[in-house]
Amino acid sequence: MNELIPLMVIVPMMAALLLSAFSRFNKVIKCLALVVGICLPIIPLASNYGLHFFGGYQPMVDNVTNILYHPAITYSFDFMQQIFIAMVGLLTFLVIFIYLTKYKKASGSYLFLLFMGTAAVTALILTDDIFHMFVFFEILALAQVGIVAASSIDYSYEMALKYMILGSIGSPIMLLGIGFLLAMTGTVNVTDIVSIVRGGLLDVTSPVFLLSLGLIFFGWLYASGLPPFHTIKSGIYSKAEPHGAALLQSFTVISMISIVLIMFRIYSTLPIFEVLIVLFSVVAMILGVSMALTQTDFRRMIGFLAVGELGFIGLGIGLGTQYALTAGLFQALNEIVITALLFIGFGAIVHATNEVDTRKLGGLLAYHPKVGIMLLIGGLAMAGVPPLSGFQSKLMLVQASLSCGYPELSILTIMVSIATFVVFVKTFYSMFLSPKPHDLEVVDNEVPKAMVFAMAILLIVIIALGLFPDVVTSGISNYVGGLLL
Amino acid sequence: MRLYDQIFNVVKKFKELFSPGPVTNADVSGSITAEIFIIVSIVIAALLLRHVSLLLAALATLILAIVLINNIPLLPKFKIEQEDSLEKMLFYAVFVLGLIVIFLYWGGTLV
Amino acid sequence: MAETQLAILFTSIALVVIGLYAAIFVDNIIKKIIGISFIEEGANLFIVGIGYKAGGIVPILMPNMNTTWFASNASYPLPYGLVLTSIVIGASTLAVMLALVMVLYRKYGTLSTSVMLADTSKQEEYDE
Amino acid sequence: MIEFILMIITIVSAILALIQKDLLKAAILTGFSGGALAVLFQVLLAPDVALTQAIVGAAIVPVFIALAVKKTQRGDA
Repeated sequence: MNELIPLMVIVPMMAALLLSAFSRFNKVIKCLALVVGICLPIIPLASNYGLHFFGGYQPMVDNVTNILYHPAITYSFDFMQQIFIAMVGLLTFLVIFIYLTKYKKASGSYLFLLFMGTAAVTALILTDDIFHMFVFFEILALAQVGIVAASSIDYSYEMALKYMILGSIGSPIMLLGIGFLLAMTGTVNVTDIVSIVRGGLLDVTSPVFLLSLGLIFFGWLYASGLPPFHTIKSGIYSKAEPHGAALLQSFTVISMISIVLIMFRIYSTLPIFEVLIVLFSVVAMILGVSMALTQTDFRRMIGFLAVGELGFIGLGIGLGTQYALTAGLFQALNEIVITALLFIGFGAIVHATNEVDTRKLGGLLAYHPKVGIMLLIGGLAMAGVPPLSGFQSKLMLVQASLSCGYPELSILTIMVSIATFVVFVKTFYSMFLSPKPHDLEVVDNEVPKAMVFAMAILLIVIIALGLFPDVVTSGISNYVGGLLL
Repeated sequence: MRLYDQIFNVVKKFKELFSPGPVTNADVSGSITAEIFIIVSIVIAALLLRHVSLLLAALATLILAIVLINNIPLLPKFKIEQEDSLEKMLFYAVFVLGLIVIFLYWGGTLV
Repeated sequence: MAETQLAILFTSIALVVIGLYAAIFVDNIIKKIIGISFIEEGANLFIVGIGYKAGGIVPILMPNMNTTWFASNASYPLPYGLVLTSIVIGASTLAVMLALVMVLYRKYGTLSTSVMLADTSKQEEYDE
Repeated sequence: MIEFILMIITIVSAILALIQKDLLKAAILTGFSGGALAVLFQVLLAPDVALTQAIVGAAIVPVFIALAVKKTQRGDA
C-alpha cells in the first residue's frame, strides 16, 4: 500500500481547485502553481510501484471459483506509468513556467484547466477501472475545450465548439460500449473482466462482445484523434496557445495509450482487434502526413504531423508482440517530448513575428539562431534521424513489423518518416533559410527566455533518450511482458 | 505525353487549393510529393490484403493503382473532404461509426 | 418479463439513432445540441436497463430484511451509480456547448451550423 | 404497462422537439422527454437515478436551453 499513488491525481486536482478559488490573489496563485508544478514530476519518481485500492477495500477471493475480485477502484502503478506521469509532470511544469513568465496577471481559471487536464490524464493512465477511465476521459475533454477556448487566437471558439460537439457523440458511444461490457461481465474492473474473458466464462465471439469492442474503439478514435477525427485534433492544436498545444498533444498521446492498453488487455484474444488498430493507424499515417505536406499555416502543419505520428504508436500496439508494444510505447514517450518541443519552438516564432503563414516568413535564422537550431534538431528527431530518440523508436517499429511478417508495414513506416522529413525541411527552409520578405517586420526581437529554457530541457531529454534508449525500453519491455501473460 | 499533361494540370489545380496569396515553389513541390506519397502508400497498404487472399491482393493493388493514377489531381479531392466544416466532420464520424459496427457485427468472427 | 428489458434496449437504441440523425441532418445549432444530448440519454437508459430485474425490488437494504432474500431479489445497483455520474457529466457538457453557442451568436447573428461552424482555414488569410 | 407508455412518450417528445420551428417549444419538449425518462428510471427500480434525472433532465437542461434561446433567437432559421 503506497500513499503516494493517489497523491499523483489528488495534488494537481487540489491545486486546480485552490487556484480557481484564490484567483484574485495574483502572487499567491503564481507561487502555488510553481510549487505544485515542481512537485508533479517528483512525486511519481519518489513513489514505489504497487497497487492502491480506494477506500481500502482489499481484493476478495471467491472460494467457489477461486477468482480474485476487486471491489474498489484500483490504481496500478508500474514503471510504464511512472515514466509517463513523470514526463507529463515535467511538461506541465515547463508549460506553467512559460505561462507565468509570459503574463504578468495569471488567470486562475486557465491554470485550473491545465492542472485539471494533468490530473485527468494521470488518473487515466493509472486506473484499472473502465468506468473511472470514462469519467476522466470526459473531464479531460472538457479541460481540452477550455484550454482551446481560452486562447486569444481567431476562430478558437468555433474550433472548441466543434471539438465539443464531436466529443458529445464520441463519449456516449464509448459509454454504450462500456455498458455492453458491463452487461456481459457484471463488473467494471479491468482485471476482473480480463480474468472472466481468459477463464472462458464468456463467449468472445458473441455479437455483444464484438459490438462493445466497436463502440469503445470509436470512443478511443475520438480520444486519440485518429481518422475521422484527425482534422479536429489538428485544428484544436493550431487554435490553442503554443504552450497549451504542447500540453494538449501530451494529453492526447497519454489518453490514447492508456485506453488502448485497457482495450488490449480485454480484447487481445480477438484477432479483429489488431486488424482494426493497424487499419486505422495506417490511414492516420497516410492522411496526417499528406495533409501536413499541403499546409501553409505551420501550427496546423505540426498538428497534422502529430496526428500522423500517432499512427506509429497504434501500429506498434496493433502488431501485438512484446517487442512491437515496447516500440509503440517508447514512440509515444518520444512523441510527447518532440512534439512539445516543436509546438513551443514554433510558438516562439509566432511570438516574435505575429505571423503563422510560412509563405510570409523567411530569413529568421539571422534573428533567432538558438530557436532555429533547436527546432531543426527537434524536427530531425521527429523524422527519425540517427542519434536522436525518434530514430530509436522508429527503428524498433520497423524491426518489429519485419519480424511479425509484415514487410509492407516497414516500407510504409519508412516512407512516412521520409515524408515527415520532407515536411520539416520544406517548412524550415521557407521560415529560416529563404530570403526575408520585404514586408515582414520582426516585431519583438527577444524570444522569451522561459521558452528557450523549456526547449533546452526537452532537447536534453531527446538526446539522452536517443543515446541511452535502454534506460526506458528495458523497463517498458518488462511491463509489456506482464501484460502479455 | 498524356501523363505529363496530367501532372502539369495538377500544378495548375494546386493554385486553387491554397488560400489566396503567393504560391511558392516549395508549396507546389510539397503538394506533388503529397500526391505521389498518397498513391504509393495506398498501393502498398493494399498489399497487406495478401494475408487474406493472394488473388484479392493482386486484383486490389492493380485496380487501385489504375484508378488512382487515372484520377491524378487527387490532393484537391482529399483536401476538400478534410476541411474544417463541422458538417463534413460529423458526417465522417457517423459514417465511420456505422462502418465499424457493421464490420464487427457481420465480419467480427471471420478474421 | 423479458419484454420490458427488450423494450428498454429498443428505446435506448432509438434515442441514439435520433441523436445521430440530428447530428447530421439538423442545421440549427441549438436543435443539434438537443439532439446530441439524446445520445447520452440513450446510453444512460441502456445502462439502467442492465441493472433492472423484472419483479425485483429497489436495492436498498432495510433493517428487517433477510439478506439472502434481498440478494436474490434486488436489482443490480452498480450500473445506477455509474449513470448518476454520467447524467451530471452530460448536463455540464450541454451547458458548456450552449455557452459557446451564445458567444458565437453575438459574432455571426445566426444559429445556422453551416454559417457558424463552416471551414475557417481560408477566411483567416483574408482577415490578416 | 406504464413503462411502455413512458418509453413512447420519451421517444415521441424527442422526435417532436427536433421538428419544432419554435426553439422554446423544443426546449419544453426536451424537458418532457427528460421527465418521462426520470419516471421510467423510477419504474425500473432506480430511485436515486430517477431523482437526479428529474432535476437535471426535466428542470436544469430545459432551463439552460431556454436561456440560450432567450439570449439568441427564437425562430429556427
